[in-house]
Amino acid sequence: MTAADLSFLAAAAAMVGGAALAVTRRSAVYAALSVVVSFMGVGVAYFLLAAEFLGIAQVFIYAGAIIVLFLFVIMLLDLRRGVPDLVRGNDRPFHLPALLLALAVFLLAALPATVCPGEWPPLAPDDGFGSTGGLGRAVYSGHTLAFEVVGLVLLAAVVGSVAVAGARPPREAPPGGA
Amino acid sequence: MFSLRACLVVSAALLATGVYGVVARRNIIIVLLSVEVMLNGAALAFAAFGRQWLGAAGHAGQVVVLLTMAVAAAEAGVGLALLLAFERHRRCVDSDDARTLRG
Amino acid sequence: MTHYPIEAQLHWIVLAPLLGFALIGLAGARLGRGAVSLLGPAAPGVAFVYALDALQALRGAPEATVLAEPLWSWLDLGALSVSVGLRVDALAATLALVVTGVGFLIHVYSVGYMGHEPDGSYARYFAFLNLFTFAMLVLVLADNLVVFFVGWEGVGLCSYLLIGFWYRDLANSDAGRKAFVVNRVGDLAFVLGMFVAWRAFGTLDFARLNQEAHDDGGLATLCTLLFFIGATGKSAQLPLHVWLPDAMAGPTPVSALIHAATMVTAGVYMIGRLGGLYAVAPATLAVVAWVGCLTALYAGWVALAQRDIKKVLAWSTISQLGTMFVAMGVGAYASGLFHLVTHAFFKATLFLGAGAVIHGLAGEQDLGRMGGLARRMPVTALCTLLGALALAGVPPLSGFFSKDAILFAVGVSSVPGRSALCLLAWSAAALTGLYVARMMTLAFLGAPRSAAAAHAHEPRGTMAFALLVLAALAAAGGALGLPEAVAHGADRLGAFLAPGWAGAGHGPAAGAGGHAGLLEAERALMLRSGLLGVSVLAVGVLACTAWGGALEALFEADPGLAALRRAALGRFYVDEVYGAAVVRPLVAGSRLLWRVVDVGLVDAVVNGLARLVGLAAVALRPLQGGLLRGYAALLAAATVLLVVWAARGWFR
Amino acid sequence: MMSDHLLSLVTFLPLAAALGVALVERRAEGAIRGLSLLASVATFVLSLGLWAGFDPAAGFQFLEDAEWIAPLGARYHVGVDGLSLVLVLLTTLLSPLALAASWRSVGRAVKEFHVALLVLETAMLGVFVARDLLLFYVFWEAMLIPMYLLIGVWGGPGRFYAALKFFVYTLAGSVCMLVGIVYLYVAKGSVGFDLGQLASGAALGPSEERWLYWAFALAFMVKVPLFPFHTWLPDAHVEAPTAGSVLLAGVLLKMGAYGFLRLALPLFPTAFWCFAPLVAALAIVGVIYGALMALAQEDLKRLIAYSSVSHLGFVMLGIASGDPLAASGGVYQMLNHGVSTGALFLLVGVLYERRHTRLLGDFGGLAAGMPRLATAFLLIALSSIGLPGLNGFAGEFLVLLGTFQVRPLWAATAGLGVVLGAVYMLRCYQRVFHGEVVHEENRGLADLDARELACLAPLGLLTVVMGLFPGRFLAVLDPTVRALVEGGGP
Repeated sequence: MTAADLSFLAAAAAMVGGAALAVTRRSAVYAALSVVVSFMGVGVAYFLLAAEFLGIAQVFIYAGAIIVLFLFVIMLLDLRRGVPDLVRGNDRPFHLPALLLALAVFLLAALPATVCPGEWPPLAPDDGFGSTGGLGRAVYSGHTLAFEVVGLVLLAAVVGSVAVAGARPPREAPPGGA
Repeated sequence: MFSLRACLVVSAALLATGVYGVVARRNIIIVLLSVEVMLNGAALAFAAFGRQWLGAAGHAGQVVVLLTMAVAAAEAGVGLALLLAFERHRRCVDSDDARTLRG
Repeated sequence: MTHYPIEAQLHWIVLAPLLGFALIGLAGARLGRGAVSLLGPAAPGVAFVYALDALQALRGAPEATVLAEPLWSWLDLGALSVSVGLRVDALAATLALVVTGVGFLIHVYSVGYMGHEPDGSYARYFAFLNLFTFAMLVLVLADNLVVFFVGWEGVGLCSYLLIGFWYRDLANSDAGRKAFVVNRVGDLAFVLGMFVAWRAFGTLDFARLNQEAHDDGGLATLCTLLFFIGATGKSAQLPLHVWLPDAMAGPTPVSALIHAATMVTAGVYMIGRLGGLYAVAPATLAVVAWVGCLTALYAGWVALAQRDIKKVLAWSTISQLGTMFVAMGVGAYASGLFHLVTHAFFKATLFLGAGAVIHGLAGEQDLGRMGGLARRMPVTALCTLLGALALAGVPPLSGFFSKDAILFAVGVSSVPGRSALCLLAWSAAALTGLYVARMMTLAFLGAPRSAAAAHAHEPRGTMAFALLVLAALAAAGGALGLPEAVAHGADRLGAFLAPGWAGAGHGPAAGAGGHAGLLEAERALMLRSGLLGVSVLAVGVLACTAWGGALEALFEADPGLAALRRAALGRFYVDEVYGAAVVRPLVAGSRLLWRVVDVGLVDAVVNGLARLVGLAAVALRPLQGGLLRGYAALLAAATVLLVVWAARGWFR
Repeated sequence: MMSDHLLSLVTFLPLAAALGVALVERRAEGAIRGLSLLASVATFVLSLGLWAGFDPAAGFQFLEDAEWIAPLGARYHVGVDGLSLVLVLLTTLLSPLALAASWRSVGRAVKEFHVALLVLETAMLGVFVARDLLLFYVFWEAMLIPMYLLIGVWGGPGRFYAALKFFVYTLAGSVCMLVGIVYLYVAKGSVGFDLGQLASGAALGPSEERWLYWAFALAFMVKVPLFPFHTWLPDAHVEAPTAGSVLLAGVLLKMGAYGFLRLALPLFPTAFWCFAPLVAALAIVGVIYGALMALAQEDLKRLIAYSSVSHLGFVMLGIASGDPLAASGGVYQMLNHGVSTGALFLLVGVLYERRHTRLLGDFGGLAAGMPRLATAFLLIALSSIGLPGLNGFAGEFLVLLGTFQVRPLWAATAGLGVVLGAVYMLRCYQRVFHGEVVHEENRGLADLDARELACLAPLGLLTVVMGLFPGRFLAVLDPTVRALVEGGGP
């Protein structure tokens, strides 16, 4: 068991454990935090996959920004008490079909694994495959159009968010009541 | 032991967990988080393939991961905005409440 | 083929009554009573004149000539080509004369009899009577089976219209409907017979049918049998006779014309017209003879017990028609036709006499309430007596000669079961004497048994005239066909008609004039039947007068006899059997069938399908229950299935 | 020149008139009625022109062929032969009469009524003249909509159920036909929809031909209607307005039989003759069953509807028996039925206009007060039950004669229908006209007026003329029908 194997195992445990926890916690905050753990795991995996820039980006953007945004919203709406769903209540019937569905998805997605190679090809030490420079060159030479489009997507997302949940004067008596 | 096969298994696990979260949970926050998890599962698979094929193809894999992150961010943003609007209207975040559009 | 001038005028025989119908029918009410009274009888009169012309032309011409006037092509479809045309030969001329002659007299009689009808229905009556004359003449002068059938059903329609003339009373309308439907049953058999004929001989023309008649594989027998079933419907023979007694619901002149003299004899005429075809089907001839004989006997018995004067005459007609069919059955076509002619005369006289009686008694038809009319209506009594005696077969009147010819023909014929047939024919003749005597005594002798009978009045004017002329014809009619035995060459009618069937090789016609032995036998037979006629009459008169009381006591004492009389009065319950076996099940069955099959089965399936669609819709609704998670689950499941399907190649 | 577009003119004149009527002011009912009647009569006159220029021996005439849907190869290809011509004439004759008959009876939405009728006339004419399968199908479906409206909007109390049942029944049938058309189009190499081409194109496999035959036959059986598919007819007739009933019975029912002859027979000859005994058996059941049902009815229109089932049974027996004589008889019977049943419905319309009821029980003793109506009804009733000398007889005689040559027992059984016909029709006549006047309302009813007589006169005259001179009409349709039945001719 090489160092890589060990660290991969740890990362995998973090990823799957975090995700599993996130999905099963009653409280939204716990869920968000377990997701952060899961994303840290993913970041480590990127490092192992010779994608240092991605690893850093994962930790900074995903774990650091998006999930923090989630936490921010959870705090804003004071949703800590969560929704009485998983444990009791009427969604009991959906628990089993969801599990079955998840299992089916897992089996299906894991199928390709059975036919692909078991070890990595040797990594040439000097070409800086995963380094920021290599990735930068790839992004700006081959995929510039993709990035322009992503820029647009982000812009649209920002405008959309403001439009949907923009700063409106808070109404005294919300319609429909709590 | 650490190989493409392992990475794919893990990403499948992430994807499955995400699906479970989306289908089973009534809390919209958890649903959105599950979606994020599913996206990461996919991104991990791309990175693994990137590592496997190296060269220009490898970089392409990594570019996709980068893109996924951007799109995930945008999606999270809009999702949460909708969640805010929904919560302001319905004082709760239970997806079962939104039943007006039924047959 | 030499052409005679009359041939171009033949269509007038048929056209005159049609024009009469059209004119009176369309403008009758406006024309006024006088015009209608003139126009009505004029139509058969004109036809009579032209028919007489045709007769003269035929008598002058060589034997078996045929006057023909093709009119237009009905349809021409390659294999089947039918043309409408008129054809007058000896047989047709005779019938045409009877129809138009007797028809004219009855039209004249009707002017008086229907005098009290309001203008509208008075015109309607004469329109229908003219339409009937037209249809009957089309039947008589037709040159092929299709035109014949047009006349055949045409007279059926007119009998329907005239029986139900006083349609306000539903009973009359029912009687008319019954007549039409029973006739229709017979007509269906007739049409099927036409199909067999067309299939067997490839033609529907009378001339070619008679010439090419050959019995290949029983088709000729089948075809003639079907025609005969049609004839039983039209000429009221067993088993389709039930409509004639009810047909008495129509005005009496109608009964005289249609249900005694002309329409009902159409069946006999049909067999005469298809003589050649029937000759090659001896089996059918036997059936005809036997059915005729049984009908004669059955009708004789029923007539004996009837209380209504018109019903007695109706059953007597059925009986006499049976006798005519016996004659045709044994192959004696000429004597059958001779009896048809004489029957037309004396039966018409009897009916008109009865009409005069009913008219005199203001509608009273029950013999039980008549009596003693001889003193109050001497002229009517005399004429009716003449008719009655002719019917009973008392020499020297017409009935005697024609009935003898038939009895003699039966005696010498070669029909299976000849002796039994002879016996039954003689007993039928005897029965005739009995019921005639009963009717005459009940009506004319003894004391008047009701107020109406007490001051009955003699018919005047047109009714008396027609009655007298017909009575004279009934008396002198025999001269037409005196059998060979009486005087050589006396059977003018037989000689006139015989050539028509020359080729047919039928049985020894009365006029054929066998050798001395036959003549001797015929004279002896005539003596015997004359004596029988007179004696039976005497017995009948005595039974109703002197022995009346004893007879009644006998009936009371013996329940068997009483039941027999009730049965005879009730026509041996044939109507009830038909009612129960056919009519009621048909009506009830159709209602049930509608309820069960149409509404119950087919509609249920259709409406069931509609409800099914509704149910399916309700079942599918929860799929869109608004549950977000439900949609997500569906989405995921669908994606999984899709990917599995897409990668199916990979699994195998 | 005008004559080579005569057929299109005849077919689309009513449609043009419909557009014209649509533009007329809604309240100007007189103008609306006048214009539509004028157009309908003009169509009839033009169709007479068709008959005048028609040569019975020369197959299809007045042909017009133009591009329609190029990619599919569907063409606007119309033409008339003996069979189509007589049916076109029947349509153009009945339409004006139906229009004139509803002069007073239709009070509601007069404009829409006349537009629907005129569109219906064009659709009906289109069906009979179409030589292109797709064009045939378009007209076939187009005919449904106005008829549905006629029953649904201007019908009696239960009109919704009846209209819906009529629509769904016919549509279900014609959808099968559509599937058949598409399959056939593809099977014949997607070249085009021309009937001639399709009939003579590449041969179909035996089971293939059977299924296609059933796809088409189902649509036509519903339309005829043959026995199991007939329950829509009584409901549709009971609820339809007079004009609707006249056209429904007079023309629409003929499309089923016409479909069998024009489409099913030439396109799938072997399958047609293989299933002909079954069709004939259903026809005979229809004859007897229809007559029995008519005997059990209390509603006058339902009675006539069932009698139509019986008459159409004769038509189908003629066509399915396989004998050219019977087939010509069957087609002739189609015309007779159109004339006599059309007239019967006009008469019932007259009665309904006066008494607003159709139940036999409500009538009785009308003959005294209404002699002209009684005579007309009797004449038409006799023509309907096939009295020799009138038109019904010629048709039935030929059908039974022809069928007898092929299968005697069938003809004998079907013959019973003739007897039952007399039973139910005379019973109906007696219930309405004979007997004493029981209901007071029947006493002072007005007899037929000039307008009603004008509507009935042509039909009454036709029953006599077609009865005495069938040869003249048969000469037009026999060559075509004979060619169809003896195989070959499209």
